[in-house]
Amino acid sequence: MARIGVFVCHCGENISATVDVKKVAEAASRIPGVAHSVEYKYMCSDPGQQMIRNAIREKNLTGVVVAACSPRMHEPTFRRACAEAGLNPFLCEMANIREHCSWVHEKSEATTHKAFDIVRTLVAKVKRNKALLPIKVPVTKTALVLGGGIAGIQASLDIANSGHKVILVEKEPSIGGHMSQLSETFPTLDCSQCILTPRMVEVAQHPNITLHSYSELESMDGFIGNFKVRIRKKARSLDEKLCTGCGLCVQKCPSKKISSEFDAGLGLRPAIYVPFPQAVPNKPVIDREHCTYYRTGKCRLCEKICPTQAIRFDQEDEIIEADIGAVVVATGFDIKHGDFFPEYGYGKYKDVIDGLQFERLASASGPTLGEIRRPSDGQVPQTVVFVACAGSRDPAKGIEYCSKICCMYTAKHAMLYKHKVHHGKPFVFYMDIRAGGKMYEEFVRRAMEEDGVQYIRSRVSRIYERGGKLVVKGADTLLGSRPLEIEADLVVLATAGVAQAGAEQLAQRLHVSFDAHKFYAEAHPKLRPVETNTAGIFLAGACQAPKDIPESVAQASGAAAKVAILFSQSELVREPLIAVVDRQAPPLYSSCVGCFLCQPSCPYQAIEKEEIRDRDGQLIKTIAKVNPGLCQGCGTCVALCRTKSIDIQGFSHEQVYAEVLALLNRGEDNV
Amino acid sequence: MKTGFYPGCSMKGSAREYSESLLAVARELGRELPEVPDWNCCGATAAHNIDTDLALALPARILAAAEKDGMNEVLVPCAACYSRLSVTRHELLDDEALRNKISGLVEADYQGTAKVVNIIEWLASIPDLEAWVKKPFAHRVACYYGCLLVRPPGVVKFDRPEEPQSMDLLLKKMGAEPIDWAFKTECCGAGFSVSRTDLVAKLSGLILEDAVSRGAEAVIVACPMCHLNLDMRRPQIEKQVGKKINIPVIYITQALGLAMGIPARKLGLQRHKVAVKLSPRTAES
Amino acid sequence: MSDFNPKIVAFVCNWCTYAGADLTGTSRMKYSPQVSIIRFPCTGRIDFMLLLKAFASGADGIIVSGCHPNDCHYSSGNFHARRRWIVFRSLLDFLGIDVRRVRFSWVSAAEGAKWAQLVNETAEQIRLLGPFKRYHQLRGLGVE
Amino acid sequence: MRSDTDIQQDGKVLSDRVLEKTGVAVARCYQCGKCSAGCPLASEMDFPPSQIMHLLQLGDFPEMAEKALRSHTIWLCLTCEICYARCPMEIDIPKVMDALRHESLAQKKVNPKARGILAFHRAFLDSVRYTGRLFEMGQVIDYKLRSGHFLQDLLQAPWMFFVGKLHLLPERIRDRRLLGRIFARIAKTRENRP
Ligand SMILES: Cc1cc2nc3c(=O)[nH]c(=O)nc-3n(C[C@H](O)[C@H](O)[C@H](O)COP(=O)(O)OP(=O)(O)OC[C@H]3O[C@@H](n4cnc5c(N)ncnc54)[C@H](O)[C@@H]3O)c2cc1C
Ligand SMILES: Cc1cc2nc3c(=O)[nH]c(=O)nc-3n(C[C@H](O)[C@H](O)[C@H](O)COP(=O)(O)OP(=O)(O)OC[C@H]3O[C@@H](n4cnc5c(N)ncnc54)[C@H](O)[C@@H]3O)c2cc1C
Ligand code: SF4
Ligand code: SF4
Ligand code: SF4
Ligand code: SF4
Ligand code: SF4
Ligand code: SF4
Ligand code: SF4
Ligand code: SF4
Repeated sequence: MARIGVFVCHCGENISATVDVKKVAEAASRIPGVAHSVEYKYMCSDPGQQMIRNAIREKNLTGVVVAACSPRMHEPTFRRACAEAGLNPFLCEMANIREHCSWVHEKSEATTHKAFDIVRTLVAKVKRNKALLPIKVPVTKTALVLGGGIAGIQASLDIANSGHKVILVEKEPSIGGHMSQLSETFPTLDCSQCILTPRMVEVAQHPNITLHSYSELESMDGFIGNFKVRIRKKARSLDEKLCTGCGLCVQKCPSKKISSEFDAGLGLRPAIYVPFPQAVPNKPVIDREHCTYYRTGKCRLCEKICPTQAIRFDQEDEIIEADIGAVVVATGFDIKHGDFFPEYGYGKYKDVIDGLQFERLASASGPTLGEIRRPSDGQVPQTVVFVACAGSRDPAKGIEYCSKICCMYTAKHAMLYKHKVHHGKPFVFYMDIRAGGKMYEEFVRRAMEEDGVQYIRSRVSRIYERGGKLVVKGADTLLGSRPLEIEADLVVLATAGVAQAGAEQLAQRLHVSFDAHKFYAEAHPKLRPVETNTAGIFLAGACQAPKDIPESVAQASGAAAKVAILFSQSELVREPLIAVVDRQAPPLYSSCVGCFLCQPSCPYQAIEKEEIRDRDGQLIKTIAKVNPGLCQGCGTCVALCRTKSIDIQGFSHEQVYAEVLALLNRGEDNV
Repeated sequence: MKTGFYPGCSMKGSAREYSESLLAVARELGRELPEVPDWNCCGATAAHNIDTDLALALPARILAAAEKDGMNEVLVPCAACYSRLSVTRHELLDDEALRNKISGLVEADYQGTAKVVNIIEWLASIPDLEAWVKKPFAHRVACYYGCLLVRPPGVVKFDRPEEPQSMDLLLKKMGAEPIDWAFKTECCGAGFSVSRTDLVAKLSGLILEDAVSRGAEAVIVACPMCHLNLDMRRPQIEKQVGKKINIPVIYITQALGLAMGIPARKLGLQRHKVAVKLSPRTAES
Repeated sequence: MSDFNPKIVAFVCNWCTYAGADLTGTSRMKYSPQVSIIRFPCTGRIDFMLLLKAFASGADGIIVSGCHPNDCHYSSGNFHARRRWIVFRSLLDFLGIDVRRVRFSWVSAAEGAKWAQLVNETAEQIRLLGPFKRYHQLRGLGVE
Repeated sequence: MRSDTDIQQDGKVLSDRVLEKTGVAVARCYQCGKCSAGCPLASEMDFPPSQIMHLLQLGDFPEMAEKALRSHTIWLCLTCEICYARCPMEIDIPKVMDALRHESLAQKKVNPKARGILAFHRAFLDSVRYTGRLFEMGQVIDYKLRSGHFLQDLLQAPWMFFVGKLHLLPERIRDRRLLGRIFARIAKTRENRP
């Protein structure tokens, strides 16, 4: 038999001015199962709390209803008070008769009546509350960072410096990401390599960081604090421990005409190569697709030349397993390449290039050693047209969004060009200039005012080649939209920033969600921008949306802080207000029929399959199971289940049905 | 499969040679091309400039007539007519109420069963076209698609609207060498041939100049309007650009006919304003 | 019908509408006392059989309200609720319950005034519709 | 034919009527100018296509819509579909141009410079109406009579005639009556429009 205590608060005059609290307390005492009912001026004050503690002990209460303010205000207070008196805190509920009653209605019979209705409803609920224990899960204090761009580097260093282990997985032979390809960076024009390289080296040397380059995540299971991962370390075809990085093999490799990924296709590299001189790790890798030996069975020149006998032609991919407590996804982005812009001749004319290619042209370590020379004939272009929003903000090409970084890097490119080719004429075709950031607008103004970059407000309609020049057809929308043509020597398209090619597959492996453009989805667009919907997995950098370096770094540090917070505990304690699937004695075992309608509805992928077997290991049935590490307690699955086999603690079917009945003055709890 | 033929007005008049060459080629290929019975004008630019219902009704009557005659598809060699007919079919298939309304207007029960195909689609559907080529049309050609063969993108879907390739592929099969040029799909001035000849001369001039500057020996067209503007308006064009332009403008069916060894006269080459003088190997036969 | 005091049950989510209704209170905006709130973690939790149950138990009107689309605390619970609501409308129709007796709305934690307005409008609407008298029939349908 | 005041009274601005008739929402246009940049006739137009879109967007300024209806542009547009094929927002400008032409005609706001073009269209349609097909010789003559430009094209005619391209007598279709009925029905619905 329930023994419920009801404590009605005056809140000074806040409640008692419009609600007849005495009458409410008195009526409550007559609700079946209520063993104690009192009113008091300030329930949350020390004496008020003491009253509750005493009553629990003296009257042996099995549940408490505090009729006072909003639970959003004082639920923790009163639950703590109950716990102190030995009552399970989840057996305490608050009836909100202030925000939802005394403050919003005039003093009247009806208001008092409503206050009582609310009390009765919560009494009906609390009678069906169950003692719940907080959920505890252990935490493995090792973080997995996926992607070694600037975001992944920053996150790894921050986590490692907070004293935790980090496994950094990078799919390319070197870390560095896109930032390593950039020449100089807005808004300060400092050299990208110069600020990036020290951090790359720090990663390599940090005792807490294990770097797996040329590796990819193979699979992941488990939940927050307790993930199990398998990492595929692709065969570099050499023994990294023996290799000293002397580079002799790279120099001697006869197969030298391979388009360099790092130089965005503008330079060449051999079959055994280090992507760029500052690479970390600075060890080569054999590109088996292009290596003469793998193709024809002859060569092995590198093997002969290597002073340490490090080459291993028969090396196989290796699978590394690890226990992980948290994951930071920092796999970055890409820009749109290829044939998607036939009207601009992108992919057709050699001198219509993209932003990354321009970075390589402008980079002192690039294929032209920093001289701006056009790819077709190596001439220094006298007129360069930069086209902003190329493919971004373009629903017809399937990309509605603004890529955010290109206004800035286009201004940067035009500036760099002007700095290198003083007599050159840079033009920028733009739609709007988006330069929101510290010193960003000033940067763009500088391009216009000091470097004389001519900005023309229009989208380009067509680019075609005529007599060695590229004819760019635009209009000036600020001058009556009359068409105008520019004969350019080089055209740079600021093509849209897009998700990494393998983004979707990785998301599926990690069970994180992504948006229509395959950028990873944050848990809340404003208040949880570094978390995913899957507990324990965090986001950093341009894998979430196109971002510049400062933003990527800030988010990476944010994600690292989230990981450090998680790792500051050895056990995770979570509110047990989560879903559970009905389990019962044989022969039924569970009322769940295994339809798994609930499974896709869960925003957190918390619903798993569980096989029920008898003693002989015979499969009896497969039912749903909620992973308590992942469930956030939204209850969406509960509403979906037709057999009512999945229920949510704290908001169970029984509780809410009882509330409805009590509120409407029906059912057993009524006076 | 019954393929009907919709010549449209210009193929009976100013573009007679297009029709002559098409029929000559079809005969040689052993394909029958019965005309859509009692066809009418599609209304061209004029109709949709003046009234939407009229612009749908005229093509709908043609398509309904083809359908009634049991034609599964209608070959519409004129790109302008092709555009009107395919837009009409597209819109009427999309909207039942509109279809019923227009059916009522033209006193027929239009269903949309007959497909509308253009000359490129039709030629591309002929298996082993190469096998028919007796005298390869070995010239550098500029394939001119014009506006309406590949646009609007929502309606016409057989090739992409920018940098299309389908006509180039056909010309390659005929032994020609299609050049890479910039004005494949730029507009020649279309229906303004009579009312704004000045504009036509300007736009067509740009097209011809680009083709010539890239070394094309002939411009290949698939539309009587393009031909009218690029060939018959040559005096005006020359006046506009201030120089003589000799490049001939040839219908794709004429090029094919020549490659198949059909005599030039049967292909109507003598009717052009700009004399078709190609290297003797092919042009003389 | 002037002395008719409708009974309206509001099913709201904890994160947006419950907090919005709290704000109505802290801002001391007044509204009709015929509405009482039942708190849920998310509109996604709201099983629409519960709404029928409420009608069968004597409710005259119902409000369902949660976070605005895309603002759901659990990211997509409210989309499930919205989808279910569309199905539920036709069920209401089928059962002969005037759909105007149910208000489906979004009220954020900042929309205290909107909450007051929503309650007043619903109360007014239900007053116009009169008491819901067919709950006995609903019970017969096995909603209980 | 309704008057200008009627048009404002029915509460719908021009862009709403365009939306209703064509399904094209000019509000989507974000004024990038790509259409004007590629339009073969933009330099001849009083308002290049992107500006026509903007005139329509300013719904609360009826004098702007008026400018669109009185523009030379709408009659210069060739329906070449270049703008539509390239518009990032996939706005079917040629369809809008059609709707504007129809409205301009109905409200008798045709730009004086477009008389020649319009005369040509009318002559064309008359030929279709009475013969079912385009009778080029007849059409050219008719157009010359309507537009008053006599010389330029007739000079070309003898050659076309000579090479067998022009017929002196019109080709006619059999069911000319049906065409008559179609034209008549359409004329009627046009008059009946509010
Ligand atoms: C042309 C251009 C110019 C720019 N100029 C500037 C500038 O001047 N200033 C500025 O602030 N920003 C600039 N940016 C933006 C800058 O490049 C990005 O902000 C930055 O690179 C984002 O870093 P990131 O680490 O998030 O992603 P990335 O740099 O893309 O790094 C991602 C890393 O993850 C790796 N990876 C991907 N998938 C996997 C996987 N499945 N497993 C393991 N590893 C994976 C990749 O190989 C890569 O190393 C520019 C961008 C471009 C395109
Ligand atoms: C009109 C307007 C509309 C906006 N709309 C949006 C929107 O729709 N979406 C969006 O994402 N963002 C919006 N923003 C931006 C948003 O307000 C800011 O991003 C956010 O408030 C920044 O938070 P903050 O904590 O950094 O600073 P603040 O909100 O300014 O908080 C700073 C706090 O520090 C206190 N403080 C100041 N000095 C001291 C001191 N010396 N000692 C102690 N305390 C101090 C202040 O009293 C204040 O409480 C809007 C901003 C404006 C102005
Ligand atoms: S418990 Fe809430 S209602 Fe009571 S005095 Fe404290 S704040 Fe006021
Ligand atoms: S030669 Fe040997 S040691 Fe030197 S870089 Fe190559 S593999 Fe490494
Ligand atoms: S074996 Fe391959 S990688 Fe080695 S030198 Fe020869 S081609 Fe280069
Ligand atoms: S950042 Fe600038 S250039 Fe890039 S998509 Fe946005 S508006 Fe266009
Ligand atoms: S819990 Fe319910 S919805 Fe989920 S599988 Fe079991 S029966 Fe189906
Ligand atoms: S309560 Fe929500 S988070 Fe938990 S299992 Fe159900 S749907 Fe998933
Ligand atoms: S191209 Fe499209 S969006 Fe751009 S101005 Fe023209 S109509 Fe507007
Ligand atoms: S359809 Fe009309 S507006 Fe569009 S590009 Fe062609 S001529 Fe210009």
